[in-house]
Parts: sequence; C-alpha cells; structure tokens
Amino acid sequence: MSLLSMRDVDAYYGRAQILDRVTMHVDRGDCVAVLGRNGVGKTTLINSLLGIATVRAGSVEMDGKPCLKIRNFDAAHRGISIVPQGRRIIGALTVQENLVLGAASRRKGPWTLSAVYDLFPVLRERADTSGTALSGGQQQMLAIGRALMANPELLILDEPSEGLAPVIVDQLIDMLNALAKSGTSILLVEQNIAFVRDVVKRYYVLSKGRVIEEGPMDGVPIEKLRQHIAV
Amino acid sequence: QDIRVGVPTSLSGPWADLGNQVKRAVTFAANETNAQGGVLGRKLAIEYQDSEGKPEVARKQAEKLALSGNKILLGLIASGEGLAIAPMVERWDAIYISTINKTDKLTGDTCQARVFRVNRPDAADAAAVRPWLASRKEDKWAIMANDIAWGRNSGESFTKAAQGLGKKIVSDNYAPAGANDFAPYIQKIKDAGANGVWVALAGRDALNFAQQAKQFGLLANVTMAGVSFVTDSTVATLGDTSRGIYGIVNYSSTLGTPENKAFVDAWRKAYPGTEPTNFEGETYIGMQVLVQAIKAAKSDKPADLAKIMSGMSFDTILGKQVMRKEDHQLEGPNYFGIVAEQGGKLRPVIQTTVPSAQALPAPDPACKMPV
Amino acid sequence: MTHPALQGIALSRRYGGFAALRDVNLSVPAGEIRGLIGPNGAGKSTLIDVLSGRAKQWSGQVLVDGQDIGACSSRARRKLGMARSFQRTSIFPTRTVRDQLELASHWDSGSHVDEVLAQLNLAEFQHQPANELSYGDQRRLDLALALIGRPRVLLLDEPAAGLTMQESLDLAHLLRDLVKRWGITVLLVEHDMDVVFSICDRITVLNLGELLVEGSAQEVRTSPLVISAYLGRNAA
Amino acid sequence: MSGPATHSQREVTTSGHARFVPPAWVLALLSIGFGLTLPHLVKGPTTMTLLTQGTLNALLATSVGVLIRQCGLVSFGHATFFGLGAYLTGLLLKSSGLPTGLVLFLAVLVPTLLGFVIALVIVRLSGVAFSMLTLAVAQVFHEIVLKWRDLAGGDDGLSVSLPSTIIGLPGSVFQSANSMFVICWTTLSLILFGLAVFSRSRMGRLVHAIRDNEERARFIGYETLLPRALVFAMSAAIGAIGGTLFFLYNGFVSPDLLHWTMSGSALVMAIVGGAEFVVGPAIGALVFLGVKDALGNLTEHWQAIIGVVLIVITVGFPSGLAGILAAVWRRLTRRLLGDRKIAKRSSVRTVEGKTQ
Amino acid sequence: MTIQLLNGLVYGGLLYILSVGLVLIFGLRRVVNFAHGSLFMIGAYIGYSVAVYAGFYAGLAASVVAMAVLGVLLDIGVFRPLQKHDPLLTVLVTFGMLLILEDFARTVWGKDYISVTVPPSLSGNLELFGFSYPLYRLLVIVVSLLTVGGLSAWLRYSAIGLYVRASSADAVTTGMQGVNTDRVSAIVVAVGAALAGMSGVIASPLMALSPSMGGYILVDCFIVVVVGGLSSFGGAFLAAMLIGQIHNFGIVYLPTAASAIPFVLMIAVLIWRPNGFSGKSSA
Ligand SMILES: Nc1ncnc2c1ncn2[C@@H]1O[C@H](COP(=O)(O)OP(=O)(O)OP(=O)(O)O)[C@@H](O)[C@H]1O
Ligand SMILES: Nc1ncnc2c1ncn2[C@@H]1O[C@H](COP(=O)(O)OP(=O)(O)OP(=O)(O)O)[C@@H](O)[C@H]1O
Ligand SMILES: [Mg+2]
Ligand SMILES: [Mg+2]
Repeated sequence: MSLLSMRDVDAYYGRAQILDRVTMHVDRGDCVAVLGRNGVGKTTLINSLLGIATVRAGSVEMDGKPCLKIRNFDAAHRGISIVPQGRRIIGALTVQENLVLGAASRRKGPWTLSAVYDLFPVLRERADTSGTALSGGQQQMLAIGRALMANPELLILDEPSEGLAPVIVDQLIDMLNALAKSGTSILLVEQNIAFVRDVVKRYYVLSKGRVIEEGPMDGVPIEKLRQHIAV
Repeated sequence: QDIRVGVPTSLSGPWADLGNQVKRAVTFAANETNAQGGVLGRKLAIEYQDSEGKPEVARKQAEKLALSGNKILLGLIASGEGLAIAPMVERWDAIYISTINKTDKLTGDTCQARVFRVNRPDAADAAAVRPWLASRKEDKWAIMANDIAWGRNSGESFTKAAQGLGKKIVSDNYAPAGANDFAPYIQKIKDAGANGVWVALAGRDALNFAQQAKQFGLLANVTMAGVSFVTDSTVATLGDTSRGIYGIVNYSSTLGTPENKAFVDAWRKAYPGTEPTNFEGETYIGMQVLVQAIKAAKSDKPADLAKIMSGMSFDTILGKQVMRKEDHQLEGPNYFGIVAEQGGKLRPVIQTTVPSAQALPAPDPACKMPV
Repeated sequence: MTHPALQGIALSRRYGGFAALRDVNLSVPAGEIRGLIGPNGAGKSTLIDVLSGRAKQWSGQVLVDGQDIGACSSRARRKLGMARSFQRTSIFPTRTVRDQLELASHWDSGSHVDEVLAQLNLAEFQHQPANELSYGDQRRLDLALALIGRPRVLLLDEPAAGLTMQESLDLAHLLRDLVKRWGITVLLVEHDMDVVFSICDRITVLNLGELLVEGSAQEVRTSPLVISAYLGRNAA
Repeated sequence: MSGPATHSQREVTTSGHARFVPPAWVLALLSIGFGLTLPHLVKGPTTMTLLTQGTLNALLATSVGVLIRQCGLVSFGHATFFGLGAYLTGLLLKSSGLPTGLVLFLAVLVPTLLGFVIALVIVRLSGVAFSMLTLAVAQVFHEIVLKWRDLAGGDDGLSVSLPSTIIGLPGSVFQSANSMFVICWTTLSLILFGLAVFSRSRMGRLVHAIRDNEERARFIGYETLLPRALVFAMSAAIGAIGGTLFFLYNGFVSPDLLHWTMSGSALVMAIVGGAEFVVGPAIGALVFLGVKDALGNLTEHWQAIIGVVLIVITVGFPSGLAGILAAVWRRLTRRLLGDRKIAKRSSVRTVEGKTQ
Repeated sequence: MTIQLLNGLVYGGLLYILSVGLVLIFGLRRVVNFAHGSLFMIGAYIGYSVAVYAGFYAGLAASVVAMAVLGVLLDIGVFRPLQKHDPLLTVLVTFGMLLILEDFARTVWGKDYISVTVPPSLSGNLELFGFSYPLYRLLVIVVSLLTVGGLSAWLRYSAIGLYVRASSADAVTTGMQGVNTDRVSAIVVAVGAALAGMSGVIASPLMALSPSMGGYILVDCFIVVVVGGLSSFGGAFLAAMLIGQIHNFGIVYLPTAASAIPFVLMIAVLIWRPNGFSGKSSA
C-alpha cells in the first residue's frame, strides 16, 4: 500500500486554481521526485498536504487513511516532515532550539541532536546563535537537520540543494540514499537534475498544474529530463 | 404638548455613579411634578443622553438635545462639561441650569446670560472652611488634592485660610486624576508630621485614598477633612473606614427644614431603602427652580425663563433662595459636617451651617451679564 | 593608469566575537564577470554586504573606479552605479511586478522596464503582486530590481538559486550579453558551478572568511585546495 | 478612489477581474456637490450637527488612516495634532490679536512642523514600538495642556468667544451646522482627493514600497526616512486642519481631545472603515458616529452593542466598510461591463470553468 | 525612604502580574490586548462577589478559573479566526471586548464604586527594619516574586516555553514541526487572562472597584511591557519594578512632572534601543 497517495487533486490559493487533477503516490521506502519549471505548482503540491493551499476536489490518503482536512501539526505526528522552500528558519530561536523544535512530534528514531550535529558539524559550532544569523547554506542545513529530528516516515524536501556548496550537496546525496535504504520514504522537489538522478527511483513532471509525465528514473537520459522541465 | 427637558449626563465613564444619581433625582422630580398635573397643565418630558464625562461628548449631546427641542438643559457633572456647553446655549436658544459643576468660572469671568447655577461653587466651599478651621486645634496640615483645576483651587484656598489662621501647611500633594496608588503620598504626609489633612479628591480617587490611608494607619492618627470627600456615596462605599472624617457638605438629607423633610419622605417612598444623596438633593433643587420659573414665566421658552429667573426668589428644600442677578448664582447656605452614625446609619452629619451671606462671595466683577 | 571598476582593500567584518571576513582584498577590472565561490559560511554574502553598504561594523576600503565610497550610504552607492541582489529574496511583496520595477528605475524611461521584464521572463506577471509569484519567479524579480537602470557594478548573490537549469543557463547568457553590451562589471556569488565556470573570467574563492585562491576558471577548478574545501566530487 | 490604479481606469485585481474605477477628480466633484446639496435636503438641525461633528471626526480618522495606508504605521497618538490645532486656534484667537487668516494658517502649520520633527525621530521605529512611542508622545502633550492652567485652562478647557468675522466671513458661518458642514465636507473631499492623487504619485508609490520593504528601497537608491517623515507631517497637517475647524465650530477645547482614548477611537474608525482605502477612515468615522448616536438614543447599553458591532465587522469583513463597498461595486460593474477576465499566463487559471 | 522603596515594590509587583499576561498574549498573538484591563476589572468583580459568600481565597480561585475560561473562549472565538489577518484587526476586536466587558460590569455590578477590605487574616502590620508596614502589601510583593519565578521556570524548563516563542515568531512553521499551535495559544491566552484576573483580586483591597478601573492601569501596563521589551518576561519584571520606583520617587521628589515621567522614560528607552523592542512585529 502507498504511504501517500493523491488522486485527482485540485488545489487553490484563494480563487486561483493551481493544481489540476494531480494524481501521484509515494510508497514505503520509495524515493520520488517532482520536477517542473518555476511556477508550475510543485510547492503548492506540498502545501496542499499541509492545508496551506486549499484542496477543493480529489482525495489525499496517508497510510490508507484520508487526510484531507488534516492540520499541519497532525502531518508531523503521522510522520511527514518537511524541508520547506525558503527554509523558514525561526530567527527568534537559536540554532539548537530550532533543532529541538523539529523533534516536537516526539517520534523516536536514529536522528538525535548529536546525530544531526555530526552530519552538519558547523551547526554544532554555531548552536547558540540565532537561526537567522547563519549563512544561507547553513540555514539550509539547519532546515534539513530540523526535518530529520522528527525521524520522519516521509521526508519532503523542497529544493534542498539550493544554496548548498557542491561538497555539501554530495553529502546530502549520500545521506538521502542512506535514509531511503533504511526505509524512509522521500519526496523530493528539485531543480538540480544531477542531484535528482543520484537519489530518486521515480519521477513526476508537473506542468501548469498537471502531471504530464511519470516513470522510473532508471535509464532516462538526462537530456530527456531537461526537456521535460523546460516545458 | 410636553415641556421638554434634556439631561446630558455621565451614564458611563468615570462619573457614571454620579450620572446615575442625577438621573434618579431628575426622574423623581419629574414624576412628582407630573403626578400633580404637571406645570402650566403640561407634563415634563425628560430625555437623557450619555455625556461619558467628556466635555466634547457633553457638548455634542447637549447640542443634540437642544436642537431636537429639549431646550432646557441640566445634569452635567464635570466642570469642563459645563464650561464646554456654556458658550453654546445662547446659540442653541437653550438654557442651562448647573446643579453639580463647581468651577467658579461658570458664574465668573465666563458667565453667560442663559446659564444659571443652583449648587455651591468652589468659592463657597472655600468660605465654609474658615470658620471650621478656626475652631480646630490641629496646626500642621497637609493637602491631598486632585491635580485638576478644582483640586488646585481647593488646595490653594485652604492654604490661604490656614495661613490666615496661623497654621502651617507642611506638605502639599496633587495626584493626577485616576491615580491607583496613594501610598507614596500617604508616606509623604506621614513623614511631614502633619496632624491634619485637607482632602480635595472626588469619586474613585477619594475612595482609593481613604482606603489606603486606613491601611497605613493614617486615618487613625490625623484629622481628615475635605471637600467632595464625605459625599453620601463615598460613605456608603467606604463604610466604617469613613467614620470621623470631616467635610464640606453641600446638601444633606438630615437637614431639618420642613420642605426637606417632606422631600426625604417622598424620596423614601419612591426609592425604598434609600435617602437622597447630596448630589440628588442638589439636582432636585435644580428641578424645583426650573418648575417654579416656568410657573412664574407662564412659558417654557428659554428666553422667557432666563429673563424671569434672573433675580427671582425660589422656595427650595434649603429654604428661600435668590438667584443673583449679577452672576446667576443661587444664594444659599453651605454646611460643614462629620461622618457619624445617625438614625442607625453612617452618614455625613451636619455640624455647622454657614449662612449664605458668609458662604457665598460677592459676584465676580469679571462677570458682565448682558442685559 | 585605469582603476579597477570595483576594489576592496583589507575588508573585515565581525559579528560580535566572530570574524566573518578577515582582510580580504579584491580587485575587479571593468567589464569582467568575477566569480566568488566558497563553502557555506565562507563570508561571500558578508563581502557583498560590505561592498554594497549593508554591513554596519566593518573595516577596510571600498573603491569604485578608484573613488573611495566607504562612507557612502547604500542609497548613494546605487546612485554611483552599484546595484545588488539578495540571497534571501528581497522584493516589495504587495506591489505589482511592474510597479516595483518602475520604482527601481526611478521612472527613467532610459532604463527599459519592458526590456528587463522580457529578459527575465517576468512580462507575463507584470500586473501581479509579487507575493503571489512562485519562489523561482520571485528570485528573478529580485534580480530584475538589481538589473534595472543599467548599473555599472553589479553584485549578485546566488541569482540562479531556485531557478530551473534552463533558466540558469539563460541567466548566464544574459549576464554575458549585458557585460558585452553595456560594459558592466559583475561580482557573482553562485553555487551552480555550470553557471560559474561558463561565464566567469576569473574566480575568487573564499574560505572561513579569508581568501583561499584566486585565478582563472581552469586554475580554480583544478586547485586541490578548492576541490577539498568546496567542489568535492563535482570537480571535473 | 482605491487601489493604485494609474490613468488607465481598469485595474487588475488579484482574482483577475477587470474593475471600473472612476477617476478621483470626478468622485471629488461629485462629493463636493453632494455636500453642497445635503443641507437643503436634510430637515432638522440635529442631523446636520451630527454630520458636521462626523465630518470633523472623519478628518481625524483620515489623518490616522493615511499613515497606516501609506507607511503601515499605526499611531496611537494622532489626537495630539487634532488637539493642538484646536488649542492653537483658541489661544491665538484669544490673545494674539493676529488676523484670523494668519491664526488659522499658524494653527495648521505649527502642528505640521512639530509632526515633521517628531517624525524624523520616531518613524525609524515600526510596529508596536512605533505605536507605543506615539502614545507616549501624545500623553506628554496631554499632560502639558492639562497642567497649563494659566493659558490653556487646564482640565476646565479653553473657551473663547469667537470673533465676529473670520477670514472675511461672518463668524456665524462657522457656527451654524448647515454652513459649517459644507465647509468641513468640502475640506474633507479635497483632502481625500489630494490623498488619492498622492497615493498614485511617485512619492506615494515610493512610500508604499518603503512600507513593504524599507531595506530594498534603500538599495534601489531611495532615501527612506524623509519620505516617511513627510507623510507623517502630512497626516499631522490633516489632523490639525480638523482641529482648527473643530475649534471654529465649538469655540471650546479641553485636554480630553488630546487623550489617547481619542486617538484610540480615531484608530477604530479608520480600521472599521478600511484603512487600506483612501476613503475608508472617513466612512468609518461617519458610520461609527451615526451608529453610536442612534444606539445612544435607544439604549444605555450602546457601549456593549458598539463592541459587538465592532467585533462582527472586523471578524466578518476584515477589509472594513470600504472593503464591502468596493466588493459591491466590483460586482455591480462586473455585471454591467460583462465578466472580463484578464487572460493570464497559466492555463490553470483558465480551467476556471469548473471553479464555481 | 525604605517605606517608599517598599511602596514602589508593591505597585511594581502589581503592575508586573498584570503586565506579564499582556506580554504572554502579545508574545504569542502579536496583539496588544486592550481588553486586558477589562479582564483585570472583571476578575476583581468576580473575586469580590465570590468573596462575599465564600471568603477571599475562594474569590481568588474563582476569579482565576473564570478568567482562564474566558481566555480560552477569547482565543478560540476571536484570536484564532483572525490570526491570518493583520494583527491590527485583532487589536480592534480587543477594543470591542473592552467596551462589552465594561458595559457588562456596569450592568451586573452597578455603577457605584465598591470597596473591598483586606481579608482579616492578612490585615495588620508587620514590623520590619524598625518600620511597620501593612502585611497585605508585603504579600503583594511576595506573590509577584513567585509569579516571576513560576513563569520563568515554566517557560524555560517545559517544552511549552520553546513552543510559545516559536509559534509567536512563525506559527505555520512551528505547526509543521508537530506543535499544536492552537492548543499552545489557548493555554497561553488562558494563563495571561488568569493572571489578569488574579491581579484584579489582589488589587481590589488596594483600590476601589469600578467598571472603568481597567483603563486607569492599562496605560501603566503598556509602559511596562514596552520598556521591558514587549515579549520578554524578565524585561517586564525589571520594567515594572522600575516604573514602580519611578512612580514613587517621582511623586516624592518631582511631584509636578510625576505623571509624565513614565512616558518620558518610555520615549527615551524606545529611541535608545528601538530594535531590541520592535522585533518583527507589526501590531
Ligand atoms: N499565495 C499565493 N496566491 C496566489 N497565487 C500563488 C500564491 N503562491 C503561489 N501562487 C501561484 O501559484 C503558482 C504555483 O506556485 P508554486 O510556488 O507552487 O510553484 P513552484 O512549482 O514551486 O515554483 P518554483 O520552482 O518557483 O518554486 C504560481 O503561478 C504562483 O504565481
Ligand atoms: N547576523 C549574524 N550574526 C552572527 N553571525 C553571522 C551573521 N550573519 C552571518 N554570520 C556568520 O558569518 C559567516 C559568513 O556568513 P555569509 O552569509 O557571508 O556566508 P556565505 O559565504 O554567504 O555562505 P552561503 O554560501 O551559505 O550563503 C557564517 O558563518 C555565518 O554564520
Ligand atoms: Mg516552489
Ligand atoms: Mg551567502
């Protein structure tokens, strides 16, 4: 059974329709990418899971249970954890407090404060500074670390490689692969195709709010992906 | 057709309790008159509006009342409210009878042909202090007053009176209206070694001060006296705390004139279990004056009323009183009293009566009444 | 002797006890696209802040065309022809795209609002308020605010972040084109190595607030220091 | 008169519909014409008095509103300028012996300059800090007039018998509700027209952009302090004009006029009316006063009812009364002009067929 | 001198207990709660009414509970529906609440002032450093100290403190982490309102009850909150104590300007350190 499945979802911001009958699913241990150019609705897809964008038609299920009217904090308790676009670091809290906040859903698992610090040592160094006093890339690390702190079943990452130095991106690839191996499902929105190819098993291509293409990642030439995204 | 009277008064805001008393007294008087068939065969019709205790609002509401036909106005409380409408009554072709406003200005330099006052002004209160003070042995006085025009005036005239009698003012304190905490003032008064305190605080400020003064043991050790301090409602609220406080009393239900006795009896019937308070008494006098003026003028036109009231003599619950031509101030006695038990109830009891000639200073020459 | 278009001498900046930038020297000749790369937290954005007048406590000298502008406010620097973009998108959220570009152009008809709208693919939402744009579109708007009015010195902080690959490449072409046409000077902070290596004449590498290496694309790409500190497996 | 429409009279709204907005000068002329005819239509002096007072309040609310709309700054102290305008008029008329025209000019000029100087210091702040600062400054002025017994009459207030001619007109013109209403209403209309023009001007758009993102405004080459201080001074001027007219009408002013509760109610009027619209605060003031007056006649519990109305309006119509009017207008014009959607880039938007 | 110092502590302490509720609500909802003074007032009245039958402590308890419930209702009914809008709107709603509550009190308890006496067990004086000082007032100081301690401990050592700070900065993101921001906010507003009620009961033997009593103290609280740094509990405590002392010594040494001094102080502090206080708020 799919961990997450969306069927014929229409999502809106106010009166503007953004998603048009989107159908997709993420299985357990699956690693899925959503691709598409700017403004096609990738972030909206994620927001519709959190109640930030309004779903007016279609169904969303998690673990087979409908979760359309789900509140955003319930999503975390059910094991969905998000690295949001733009990072959304809370500047009123220190780096460490941001991480502790990530564990608010109190799910047990391998990710603890020290595990995250081991992954991104720079965060440990700056543990007591305000979250927004970090450099852009450091904030991205913090956002990823915060999401991991929840020990999610489904990790959603919205353009996680943005602003990260290439070496750190490498590290992130290794980390995501290890995570997927350990059974965590991953939904990845990403522009960096090289990065996507190294991580995911399946992909969806979104265009103007619709899914126009989907399939396994294996063997798809990079040029074809590029063309898709340029649509 | 009814005789229409407009009563803009504080139904909300800091003077809401006084506004309530005004309303009670006006209603009582109107019912009484109407039960006797009204005036000139016409009934009194009263319309109330909330002035919120703010001059601007008072002016607006008075204007509304006057322009919609209630050209006889009374019932405002704060001095500022009275002063705000005084210059307007002529323009509205109305008349204003002040029953509670205390500022001297209203019948002083800003007096108006269409404005009359039946209650005692500040100067009359000041005049009542001297004879009482002369009889006291306390020689070191402190002043505790509101930092507004009324409080300042009272404090200054008390100082003058005290110094004239060879007494010393050892501490003077003016608290902003609405002060919550009087502890620092109380301590200052204690530190200054005063054996008497003159209090010119009103309403909530008076209560807060008295209550806190008691907690700090000030009430027990010094003589307290004041103006607007020992009103019937403060005594009722404070209960035993207020026992033994002296003060100027402008009206008391205990006064022995036959007219007053009749009034108090009728009041007891209308509002069982209560007696008229000082403000209720003063407001009632205003209504008496009004009704008699209408009768005499055989008209309820403001112009006619103003003309006849000037210099007219009225039968009030305080006896016969004349409305002075020069400044439209009703002549009348003033009283000094103490909070004590009478008739099984704690209340301000009158001790000294200061007759009108002594209580009321001569008309202010700055007041130029147009003829 | 001609002065470099943009020059920084002994630039330092501290955040409390933490030195984010230490004695960095930088000199970019007119008409050059200079890449500025380095690990996260190396001090790249801090350097841009110092150059553009955003930083408060800093030391050193900033010169544009040989003129010391260290004492100039950010506003005065813009008047002198210096413009910048922001790593954390900084736009006017409730104003429409067109309105804010007109504002940024100071209503100077010579600054070609329409041209910039077209160059950055923003024409189609010109009447939409900026907060209704997607993230990538907002990033391009941020860049447009810097490009408008033909600045002479352009400081760009990760302009390609959040853009699709195709758009990053378009952006690279656009920059090269602008440099060619207008002779502007660009300091480009970017983690997208395809962009950096394809358009930068020279590249400066920062690490831990200090200058690590400076050289041509080829030199930087093959420098073991840069590979270990920054490029990792991507070094090709 | 709302929204940043330029000369083109069709405006694209968020929902992508065309909206017809008549030019501001047409509305201003209509409004002035309305003001001139109203006294002939309304019977009984009470309504006219109420309308005059309402218009004076509208000026105060507008002065608060312009600061919110243009700068996003919420002042809890604007009664100060209104009150100072009134006090200055009174004091100068009473004791300066200056020609009345000059008195009025000074009564507006001084608070404006004062506003400008204060603004240079305080507009650096924003949010609650700014609001509280305005509150504190206002209370200090309140204390001053309250304590200034010799000149300003302290809490008794200042009442002055007005001269028989004021700027060449008989004094009674200013004291009769019918004529004073026309003066106040015309002033208000002109001010609103000016504000509408201002908000579309370059300066207006700049200030609005500074409200959005001050730092970016600096980085695209603008000075950001002065424009905000100018708007603050402008709003102080509007308040002072209101105060001056207030005094001419009432001949009286008391410190209560400067109290923070006065600023507070002005703020309430501005927001209830819809501070994001030029005319919002004025509408708010008129409606607020009208409702309050009507309720005051009906019940002693007008205060609670006002409270309920306030909550209902804010929760139900967050964009205020003007917002409701705008929505109704949009609907009307859409019906009249036909449903013109602006084609948008994304085809998603045009699948709207199944939206409704 | 010592006594004046104590007087300052009493007033400061009272201000603190009242202001800290304002700080809590502001911190979370970014809303300056104008109804806070009314909660104080209603709390005092409820305490008084219950105390007449069941004694002072029962009155205190009843008031705290009633206000907490009112706080929850306030949060669910008003703050939550408006949370997506400009905080200014919520400020307006609290203004409406103020009007309603005042009218309510006037209707239920009448327009006359009510004076409450110190409970017999707490009346009397305590000898202290050779002075005698009312016992009740000393207790006010003690209670305010306990409140500071209790609140700081609660916010520092329980997870909720972190959640409060986080959701006040960014409720959506905090929610994404699994924090039920609605519940956090209901708790916080309830605690803030309960503190207002508590301070009302504590204040009632010191000042007369009237429907408009909230207004007299609200502005002092604003000053405390602003000088203290808007959402800082420690700051509010220091500010309350400072205002308490300034209030006292202003009256003693500078009586003519005493009522303006707190405002001047507030202006000075804000101009000196605007950033420390303005934060990212926009109410
Ligand atoms: N708050 C909003 N109100 C109205 N429209 C919005 C809002 N946010 C986004 N949109 C619109 O929704 C569409 C999809 O936006 P979304 O953020 O989902 O794009 P995206 O695929 O994530 O793009 P990007 O790669 O730039 O992040 C865009 O056209 C955008 O203009
Ligand atoms: N406001 C601040 N307070 C304290 N430290 C800060 C602040 N801003 C930045 N720093 C620190 O200064 C260092 C340099 O930051 P800067 O933003 O310049 O890095 P960067 O090179 O731009 O990194 P990135 O590529 O991640 O954007 C970082 O370690 C960061 O944590
Ligand atoms: Mg996105
Ligand atoms: Mg950076």
